[in-house]
Amino acid sequence: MKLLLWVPFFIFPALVQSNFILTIFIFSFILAIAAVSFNLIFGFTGQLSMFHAAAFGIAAYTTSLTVSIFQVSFWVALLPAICFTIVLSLVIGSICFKFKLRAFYFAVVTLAFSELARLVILNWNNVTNGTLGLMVLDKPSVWLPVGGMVKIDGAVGWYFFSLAALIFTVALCSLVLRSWIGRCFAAIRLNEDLAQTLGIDIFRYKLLSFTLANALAAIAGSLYAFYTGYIEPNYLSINQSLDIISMVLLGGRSSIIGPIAGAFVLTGLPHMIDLSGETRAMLYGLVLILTILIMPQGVIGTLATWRRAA
Amino acid sequence: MRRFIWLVILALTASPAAAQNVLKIGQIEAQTGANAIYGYMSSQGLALAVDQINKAGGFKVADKTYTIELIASDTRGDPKEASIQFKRLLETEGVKFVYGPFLSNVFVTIEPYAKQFNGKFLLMGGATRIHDFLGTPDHDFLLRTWNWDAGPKGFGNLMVDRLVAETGAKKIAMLFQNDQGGKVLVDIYTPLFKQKGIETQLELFEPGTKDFSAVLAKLAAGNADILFPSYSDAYLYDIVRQATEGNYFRKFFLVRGSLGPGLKNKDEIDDYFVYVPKYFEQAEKTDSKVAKFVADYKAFYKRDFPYDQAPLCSSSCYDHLFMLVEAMKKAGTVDDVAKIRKQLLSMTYEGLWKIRFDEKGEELFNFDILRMKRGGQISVTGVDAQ
Amino acid sequence: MLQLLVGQTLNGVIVGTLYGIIALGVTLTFGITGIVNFALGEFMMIGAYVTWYMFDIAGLPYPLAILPAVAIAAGCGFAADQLLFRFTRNNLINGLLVSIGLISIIEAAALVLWTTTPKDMGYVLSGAFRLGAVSLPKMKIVVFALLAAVMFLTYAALSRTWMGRAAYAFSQNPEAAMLMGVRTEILQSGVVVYSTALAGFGGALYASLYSLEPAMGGLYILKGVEAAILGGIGSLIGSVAGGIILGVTEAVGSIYLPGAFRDAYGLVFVVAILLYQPAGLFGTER
Amino acid sequence: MLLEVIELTKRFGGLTALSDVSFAIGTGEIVGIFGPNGSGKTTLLNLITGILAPSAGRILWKSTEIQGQSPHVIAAAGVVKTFQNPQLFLELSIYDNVAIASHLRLRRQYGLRRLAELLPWRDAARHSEVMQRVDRILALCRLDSVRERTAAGLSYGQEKMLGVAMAMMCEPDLLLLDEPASGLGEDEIRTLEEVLRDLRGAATTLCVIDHKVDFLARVADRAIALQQGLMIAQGAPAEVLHHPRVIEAYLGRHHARA
Repeated sequence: MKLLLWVPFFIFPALVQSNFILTIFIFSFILAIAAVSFNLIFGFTGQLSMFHAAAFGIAAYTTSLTVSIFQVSFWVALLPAICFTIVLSLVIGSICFKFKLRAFYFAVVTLAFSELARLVILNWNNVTNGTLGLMVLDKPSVWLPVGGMVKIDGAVGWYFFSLAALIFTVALCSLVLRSWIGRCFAAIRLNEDLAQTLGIDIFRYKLLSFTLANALAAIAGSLYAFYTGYIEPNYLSINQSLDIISMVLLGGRSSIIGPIAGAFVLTGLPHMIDLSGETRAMLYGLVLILTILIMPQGVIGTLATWRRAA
Repeated sequence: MRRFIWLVILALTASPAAAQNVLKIGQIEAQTGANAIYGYMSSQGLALAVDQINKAGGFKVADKTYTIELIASDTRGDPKEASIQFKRLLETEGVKFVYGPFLSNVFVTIEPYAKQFNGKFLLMGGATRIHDFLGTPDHDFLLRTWNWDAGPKGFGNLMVDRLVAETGAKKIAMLFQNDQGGKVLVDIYTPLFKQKGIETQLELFEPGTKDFSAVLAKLAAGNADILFPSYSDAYLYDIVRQATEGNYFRKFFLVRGSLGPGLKNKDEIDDYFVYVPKYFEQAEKTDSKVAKFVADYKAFYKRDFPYDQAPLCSSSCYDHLFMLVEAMKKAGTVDDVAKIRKQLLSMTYEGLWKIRFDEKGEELFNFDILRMKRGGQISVTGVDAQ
Repeated sequence: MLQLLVGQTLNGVIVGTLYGIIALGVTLTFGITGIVNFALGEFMMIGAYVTWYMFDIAGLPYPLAILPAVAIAAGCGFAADQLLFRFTRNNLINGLLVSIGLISIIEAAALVLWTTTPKDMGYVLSGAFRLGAVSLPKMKIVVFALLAAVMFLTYAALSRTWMGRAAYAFSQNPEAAMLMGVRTEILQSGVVVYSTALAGFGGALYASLYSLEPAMGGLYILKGVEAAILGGIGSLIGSVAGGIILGVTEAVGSIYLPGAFRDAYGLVFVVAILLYQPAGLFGTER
Repeated sequence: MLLEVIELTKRFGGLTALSDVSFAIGTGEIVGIFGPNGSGKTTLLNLITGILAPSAGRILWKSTEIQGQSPHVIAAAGVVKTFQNPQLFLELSIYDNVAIASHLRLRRQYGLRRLAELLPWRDAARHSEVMQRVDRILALCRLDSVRERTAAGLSYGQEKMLGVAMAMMCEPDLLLLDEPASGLGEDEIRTLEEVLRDLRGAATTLCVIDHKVDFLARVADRAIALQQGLMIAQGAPAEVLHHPRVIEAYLGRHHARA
């Protein structure tokens, strides 16, 4: 039933040829992947991780570097990127959760780790080319029933590619969340002490949530790098994390599709109405504050409540 | 979600189709954010130029009068924002002349897309990375609107020559921000100094640093004769003050930034070399064009004239729009991009600056080298890069 | 080399007290309202710009320029508290995000008012004391003295006055404190405003040392929070000590190690401390 | 012996909450632990279930040491407790609360086969027999009428019953109930007693903590009395209740002499 929601997205490119509109959608899709995955650890497990942008950026670098150094295809390079992210997440997650860092302290420590990651990439010049960043010239190619292997290039190709990736992410998340794993996440979010006495291994499931979220963020990062064709240390910056957080909050942290809405609004809106940088920044801050104070469940959440009320 | 899609479509249809006799000019610069220092001045200068041309009733090409519509959105130095805005300029707005970007990260992101439109538009930006693409196949749309430091005619060479001639420095300490601009400076100047047999010592600092005494002390321990500090005034004020107060350095060599920090500490400084595209404080008195520009700026923005940053107006804005218009008049067309480009490359424009492009499309303009001695007496040397 | 080390240690201490005053605000706010006010850095920025305006443009003497700076920062703090933070008491994540929203608003406003062009205030006091290669700018010493004084007064006030004891009691055990007749609302607003005033004061002193730009707040709040955690959130002495440790680590660190990693030294420290002693150096597990 | 507690001691800074307490619980019996407030009952429970680590002493579960283990490990081993003031997943429905509590049961029964749940074509409501058990327990605890309500909207008595229900869902070998009867009305207590009987029927060993003496006397086979962290008596409920030190603890010296 839910699948029908996706139909408009598939017919959309037929309606608008505009490269500019499609670009907004592509960026929204890719960032939505990051937002949805972040919501696993933030919205569903209740842990405010600040490592998300780092996972996003590290994967972006790993993939592009693997491609450029070993001359392999995007898909081959994606694998080590995801594995590397998973290993990192396991290490950092174990540290944080072993020491039972809660709420704010977890946020700070993960933030510290992502800053360290950024500084390493920033100063590891001979590999990452430092602040000048790297150009990513290769494009991923996929096999299609019609036309066999095709390089993904141009807006329409990327539109469907990123859309597919987003659908994959959403599907994976919803499957995980409806399973016993999802129940454990909820238990941890709502009452850790009780969860423990019910025999739920908090450490294990927090770690799982953290790792899964980062692994999906890794996919988003690699896509982003290959779509923009350029990577720079700013991918790992705090602001990147904050953008993702605000997408989740705006859309709503209680649902899977909420963050997607958030990603669309925050990516698209600035280009719908032309504003000076300052006004836009103010608007952004205002929106963030109002969402939190007035509709804490975010756009989608609020709509849902209304529907239930009606 | 669907409602949003409708929003998009509405916005799309609502965007006005190019009206008669209106020439659309686009600009993609960072007007705000950490790297806005160049984009900020560029966007201000361009807006001012557009205003003046339109106030004058537009301009005449092939007995048709055109007014200019400027579409300048703020990239905040973010490649994502930039590429979306850029695509919008070329596709939905159908812009043929785009100013900017000054940031290399933005440029390399839009380059692959831009070259699909090769021959259909002109991109006039200052980014250092543009230099690498000039004159390469299907990059005829590129013009670099900033003097190149290196090379025989580059101001870097001229500055270093003068430094050697006038001070005979043996060792120079470089203190740059650890970012795009800083790295570029290292790449360009380290070899230059080496050629002239000057020893170099490098320290990079994190963006946002305000207290430099530690790193300055470290550099001073290396006994360099002269300090070559970061390129943005946001840091120069602090570096120069702390360097002199702490008695670490009293000689400075700058290729970016302004005289401001030097003047502020003039009694503590022995020697202060600066490259500035133009020394407005003086040019204002001697050159009527400059005086007019300053007056117009104050009138248009209703705020004081930013002498520190105004030299950056040379980057890609005020003059370049007038130059473009002139080229259009000469070429007798507003949309035959190839013709207009040929005109631009062949002409020399006398505005605030004397601007000429070399055969590859890289700009050469005259600039000033300032030298301030202890107590603040300043000697200005105008250099004609052509 | 020794002289270099000594000089930078001293310098680090002074820079650290500037972190410390923000950390003090962070710790107070956290203890009483249960949120981390990341916008404190922006109040520091406000204080700094107001000082610059009063001193350079309005031409007041520096001591008189500080007062309006602190007042205005506190005023903005009061407004922010009544409009926003009042609704995020003890809700860490919401408080965090509201303050982030506030940051982008204040910073944008500053951009409109003062643009990205850096403002460098006229020197209140220039020159430095020298001893061999060790040199300390006079102004830095003044700043240090003033900060130390304010920190001491804050500490004294919190340990001597009724309000202070009430605040302490509250941070230890809210319910009990309320039963003892502590007026929660007033106490909380009071502390939020006071911490913004501290930040404003820090900004006023900052303006006498460094040049100003709208983005300055962001860096300092990060340092402030690092310092607060380092010393142990909820501990006054801890936050100040944390700031000084951070300052010294950075100053000395960038002598022996590449300066480009300066920000990393503090972070590594923080992570280590948090894992070794989650309550921070001076903090007590609650 | 199912559970053996040997010279268990717990100190919080200065004060000693529990000192040298030793006792054992055999399979299938219902042990009642009582004592006035602050006598260390809850501390004892938290030590056994691993929420606190003991300062000294040992806890043997099925003759292996478990002291200092983390709560979920001990729960998985078959020792589950309810909370004195009920801990619930307030935002969730009664049904979901109990469903989460089925974690251990599912793990024991399916182990890694639970991964099959991730397959898209397996619908969410599998493991029907487990879900049936949820229904049975809800019915037993008189909660089936409110199963869809969120836990936040329950009466105190219902909250307690939900706590018990969740504990039962874990199918423990030893169930520790922390003051299950406190704050319950008469009929609710009767329900509780039925539940306990049913549990015993399911061969669950019970350890009930309460200061409701009469209630314990009704349900327990054996009683243990604590006072200020010391075990002052144990044996058949009747004897323990008339043990002079117990009376003293409850009613003060003069009664004891009388």
